[in-house]
Amino acid sequence: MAELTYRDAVARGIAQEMARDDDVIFFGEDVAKAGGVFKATVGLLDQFGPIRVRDTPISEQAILGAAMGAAMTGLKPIAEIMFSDFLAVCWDYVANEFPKSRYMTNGQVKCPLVVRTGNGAGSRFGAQHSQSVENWCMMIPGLKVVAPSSPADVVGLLAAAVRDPDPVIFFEHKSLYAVKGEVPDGEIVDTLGTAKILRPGKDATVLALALMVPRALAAAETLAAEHGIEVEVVDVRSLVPLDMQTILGSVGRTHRLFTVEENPRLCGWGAEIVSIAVEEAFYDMDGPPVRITTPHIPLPAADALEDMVLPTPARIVETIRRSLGS
Amino acid sequence: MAELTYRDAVARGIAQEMARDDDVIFFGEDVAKAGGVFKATVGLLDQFGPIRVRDTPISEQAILGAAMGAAMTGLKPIAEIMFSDFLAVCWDYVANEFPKSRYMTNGQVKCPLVVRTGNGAGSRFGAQHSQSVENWCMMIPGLKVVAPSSPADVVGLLAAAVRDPDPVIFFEHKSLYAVKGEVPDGEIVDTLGTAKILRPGKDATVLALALMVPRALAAAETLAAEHGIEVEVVDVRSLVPLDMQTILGSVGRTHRLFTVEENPRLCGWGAEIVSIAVEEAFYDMDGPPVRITTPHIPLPAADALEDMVLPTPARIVETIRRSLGS
Amino acid sequence: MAKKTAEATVLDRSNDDIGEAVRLELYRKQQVIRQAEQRAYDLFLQNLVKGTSHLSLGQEAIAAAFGTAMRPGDLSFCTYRGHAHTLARGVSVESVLGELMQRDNGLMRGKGGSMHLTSVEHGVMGSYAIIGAHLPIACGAALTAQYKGTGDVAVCFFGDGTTNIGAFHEALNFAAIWKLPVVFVCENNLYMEYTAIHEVTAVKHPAADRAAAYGLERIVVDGNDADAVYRTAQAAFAKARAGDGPSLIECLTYRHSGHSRADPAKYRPEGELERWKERDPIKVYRERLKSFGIAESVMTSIDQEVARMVDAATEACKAAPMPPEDILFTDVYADGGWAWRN
Amino acid sequence: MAKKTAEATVLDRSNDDIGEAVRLELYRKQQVIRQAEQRAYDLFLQNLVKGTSHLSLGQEAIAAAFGTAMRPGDLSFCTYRGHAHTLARGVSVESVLGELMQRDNGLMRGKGGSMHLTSVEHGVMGSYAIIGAHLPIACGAALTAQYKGTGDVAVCFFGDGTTNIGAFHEALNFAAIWKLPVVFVCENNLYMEYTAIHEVTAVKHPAADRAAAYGLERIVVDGNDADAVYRTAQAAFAKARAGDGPSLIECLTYRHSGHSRADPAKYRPEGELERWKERDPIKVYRERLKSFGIAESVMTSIDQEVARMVDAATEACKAAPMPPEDILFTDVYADGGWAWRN
Ligand SMILES: Cc1ncc(C[n+]2csc(CCOP(=O)(O)OP(=O)(O)O)c2C)c(N)n1
Ligand SMILES: Cc1ncc(C[n+]2csc(CCOP(=O)(O)OP(=O)(O)O)c2C)c(N)n1
Ligand SMILES: [Mg+2]
Ligand SMILES: [Mg+2]
Repeated sequence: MAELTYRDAVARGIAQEMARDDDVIFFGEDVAKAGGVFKATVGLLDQFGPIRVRDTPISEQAILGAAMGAAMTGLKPIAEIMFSDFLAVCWDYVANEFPKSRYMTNGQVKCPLVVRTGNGAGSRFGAQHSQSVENWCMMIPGLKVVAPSSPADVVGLLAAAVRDPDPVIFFEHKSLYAVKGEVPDGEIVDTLGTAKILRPGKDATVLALALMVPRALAAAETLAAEHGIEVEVVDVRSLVPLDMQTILGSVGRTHRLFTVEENPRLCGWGAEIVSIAVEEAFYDMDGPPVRITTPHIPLPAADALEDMVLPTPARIVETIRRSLGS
Repeated sequence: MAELTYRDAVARGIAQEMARDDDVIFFGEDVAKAGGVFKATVGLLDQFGPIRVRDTPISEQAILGAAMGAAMTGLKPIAEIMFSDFLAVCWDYVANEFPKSRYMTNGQVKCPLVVRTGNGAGSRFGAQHSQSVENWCMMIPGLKVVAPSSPADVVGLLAAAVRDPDPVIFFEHKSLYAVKGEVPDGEIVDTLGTAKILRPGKDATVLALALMVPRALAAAETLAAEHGIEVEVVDVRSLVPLDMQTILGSVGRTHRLFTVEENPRLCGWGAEIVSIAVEEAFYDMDGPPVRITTPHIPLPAADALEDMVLPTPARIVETIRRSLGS
Repeated sequence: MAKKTAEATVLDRSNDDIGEAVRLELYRKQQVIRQAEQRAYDLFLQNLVKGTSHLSLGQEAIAAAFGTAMRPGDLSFCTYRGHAHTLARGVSVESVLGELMQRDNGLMRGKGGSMHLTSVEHGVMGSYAIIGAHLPIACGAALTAQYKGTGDVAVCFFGDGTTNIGAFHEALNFAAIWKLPVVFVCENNLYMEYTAIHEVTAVKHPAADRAAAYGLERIVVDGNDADAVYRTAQAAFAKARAGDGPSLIECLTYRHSGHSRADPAKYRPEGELERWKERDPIKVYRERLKSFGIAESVMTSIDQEVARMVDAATEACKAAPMPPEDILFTDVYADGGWAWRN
Repeated sequence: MAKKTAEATVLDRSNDDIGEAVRLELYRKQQVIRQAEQRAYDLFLQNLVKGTSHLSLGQEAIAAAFGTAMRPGDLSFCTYRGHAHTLARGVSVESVLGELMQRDNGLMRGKGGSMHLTSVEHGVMGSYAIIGAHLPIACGAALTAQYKGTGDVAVCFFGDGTTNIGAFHEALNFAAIWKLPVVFVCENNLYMEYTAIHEVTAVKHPAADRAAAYGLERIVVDGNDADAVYRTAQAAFAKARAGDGPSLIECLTYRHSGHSRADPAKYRPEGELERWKERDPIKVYRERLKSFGIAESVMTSIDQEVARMVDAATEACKAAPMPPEDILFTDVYADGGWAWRN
């Protein structure tokens, strides 16, 4: 057991897989010599050499297209898109190429690749470098979508993503890179499509992802300590595949559902899960499911402003307390 | 009153606005000399000349970027992206540039433009030329998103979009281009953000958009005639702004909500509206809201297969009938 | 190389770099493409071809020459106008026509449609319908070949109009800096869909005039001359296999039909089609073979053999069932299914 | 043009194409940029600059020269590294520093941040943080100028690394075919973020060696020489205003600091920074002015005046409040608000 930052967990996860399988290669902008702009890939060039770990030009379409072509022909590429906002300049690959090639070819073409990308707010970078865009990917049939909240999950889910035979978009939260956590020694391989109940509770189910997980946990502490409300906090971890069994199981016990989303309000994963839950568990619910989200606005840059828009523990506490009428 | 195809309504709407305002210009691939691949812009070059109606290279980023720059500086461009699937190759403009520029600049920059695009399935074109991607746009704060279902709505909503001071993504359904409808004579200007109750009913509210509107209406006829179920059919028309008053008003009367979506299942407008409706009208609902969607798969090309996946009147009837227990 | 003589009738065949066997193969491939595509057009008129389709009538020499110059292991990346390049790798006419007819015997059982023909077993790694998307993808396939040291080459076909999209630029630079074994083949048929390429392009030769922007040689070849294309392909493949990186080849040609089945091609100036038809690649090549002393009867028997094959394929397709419902939900994911939740 | 003499001390100023007034303006603008950016760096060390910031230390001559050559009505399109170009159009140091400090007195009251500096009243139509996005946008602004016949020019600044993204290619071709009055200015500072441009680019001059791909003239200029850049800008503007279309200008320069505040720039080979500092554009230009016979005291008084202005701006920013909560929900839409539903 070692204490590792989320940032170092990324490098460890990649290194674990590259050491295991020569077909794993890794490339992106400034990822090799410089170890990445978030310093999440430091040391990989030294360990695996310049053929397997490569710096690219600023050509996101070439990066993802090349990753796809390599994946189709027998390699297992990991490609970095520096900020998830930049998925917009190579969206055709994510939306139209990776996820449709296997289906359109009736199973002939495979696409086992991982796109790692820095997601989320908190760095005061403004509207084009702070978005949470995991819902862009969840919308697209044929992708898998993962967003870990802890260093241990980073290693395990990244390994699972690399070993997965389908295209996986792997969202690393920029504001979690510096966070530390215990990571078991040795090889770690987690399972995609599994949510985790991080805190049991009987009064309501609270779903969260990535940076919202520690905030939901903090809110749960306050709710218990100050309001006698015991919420069950579920780290969704994987949007596709989606672990609805764990989620519906929890709602079946608590009869109330809250989602805590960093993405802007419309058409997020919260809307999807709420819609599934009401369709399948309507009569189990004691009250309306409530989504706690960032408001539907572009993100402001200023620290004073940015801090006001993301869901905070205080806002989570307040929303849940009021909705439960206590 | 004249009978017009949906296709001709597009040209009429553009012509109406270009005749009114010299600042309106129009460009896209093959739109001028050839009148568009869907023949929806025939005659505009002759009427307005080669300075205002222009063919572009296959450069979607240049098309949308140029539209934005022109909009910022005083023109009112209408740009065509031939198939809505191709929004993926210029997604940065739609997701990161148009919708954020005003906010980021604290109101200094304006972006009054319209992107017209051919959306939806039914032409047996396969997975990269048949998608319904209106939800891609609904997700993004700062855009407006419109999808008319009739020739009269095409003219009126297109005019409203051109006059709107914000960026509007205007989804024309490819399978509606040949459909005819009555269109009033003279200038028509509709209002964005208004849903339309096309058929009143007391037993359930059925929301539909674009090609799903005629299908929902057909289903409503069958439900009434064969099952004695009277559903209220609402054409949502505009996803942003979203006319929740009309929708919630209807649900308040019928106590049941169904959505009929062509887009794949996850994170569509149906999920958003259901989530809003349950949060705000939970205790008004007599049963779970149900989404009727295309399954979450890429679209197959074959006619035999494509016909099986989009919601059909029969599937709508069956789902509603079962859900209402009759 | 054939010696130029005034008579041009008797040539020293043994001395030719291409040779009779390969020439007959080049001829046959062009015939297969021509006849299969003409059949696709007829079937469309009978309402048996669904969706869209994009023919290469008039452009056959390019696909045939590259298909002939490629070796097993080399990989093809095609566009929606990809019947020709798919057939040129030996994929059966039946499976191509079946896909166009959206039948269960189609290459992808109707799931992909005419714009996405793919036959991995023949090295046809897909046909791509979003302009430019496959240029970077071909780079990736070339990267695998380079990484594994297979000596294989990725060949990426596209049109003149495609040179103006961003992915073209990114792919060319990417391939050049990593010296990837990829050959980019621009079929300049003078038009994008309905717009003439010169109206929307800043240079005369949309591909060749940009080669220098990627440190590459400027290559323009007569795309209606299968021999010329074949020789150019061989040189590019040799370069790629030697580790000397990519090539960008502009082939000048012309499509005889409209852009797609929906297009009557009225935008063409009068006489243009007729002028190009005089240089019909198959006509040109038949004359060439004759000038090399190959008997007319040899070509005629190839023509007939191909006709019989295309007829048989047509009948098989007409008899083939529609794809069954159960394949709708297969192969979204690698586990064979489409489940996105538990 | 200044006559070259062996002594280079006494020159015929009256005969010079630039003239003393403009030269002093060029000097002053470079000083404003230098001092404001150095202050931004100091404030960052004091933890008063939030988020990221990208300095142009060492690259000032380019922004200063273009800013001086532009006339009211001309429009600037900048990048995240856009403080310099924004200041060069006359935007106040206070409003720029205020935005970097994310205060209510910032150009956009903190809503945009350092990467999005915009002052429409000064013709600064935005700073864009997604590489390449603003090249097509600048084309659109040029289209308006062309359509309205204003004679205005759009000027679009970007870096060497930006030449490898698709939007660059699309914009250049688009501008060329429509002969748009847009001037593309590539500041080649040898690096993208941390990667040397030559490692990822197929040609030596990432912009200039590609000009021919768009039918444009190859232009490379010493970006550390404000006079050279000024003359090149004027020629390009004249061409654009005459209706003769776009230019692509590659300015050779070097950034003295890291890519952004997070970057200590350890990837640079030893001695490289020092060599470039010898050619510091401000140092070079001060010498130039002296060689034209302008007294040192003139420059010193400019330096001091700028220093006082930057000090005052700093104090104003430190005293400025944080932006208030209510602006969070303004200006998403043109109605002033953010309502997406009724
Ligand atoms: C990104 C994108 N934009 C537009 C289209 C529509 N489209 C299909 S084919 C075509 C013309 C392509 O021209 P060219 O590259 O010359 O190829 P050709 O069809 O002549 O073989 C266009 C514009 C598309 N499929 N993808
Ligand atoms: C599409 C996109 N990819 C990557 C980045 C991250 N990024 C920001 S600046 C930069 C380097 C740009 O280099 P260059 O164009 O030379 O400009 P410079 O910073 O040297 O002025 C990169 C890669 C981005 N902002 N947008
Ligand atoms: Mg063409
Ligand atoms: Mg640079």
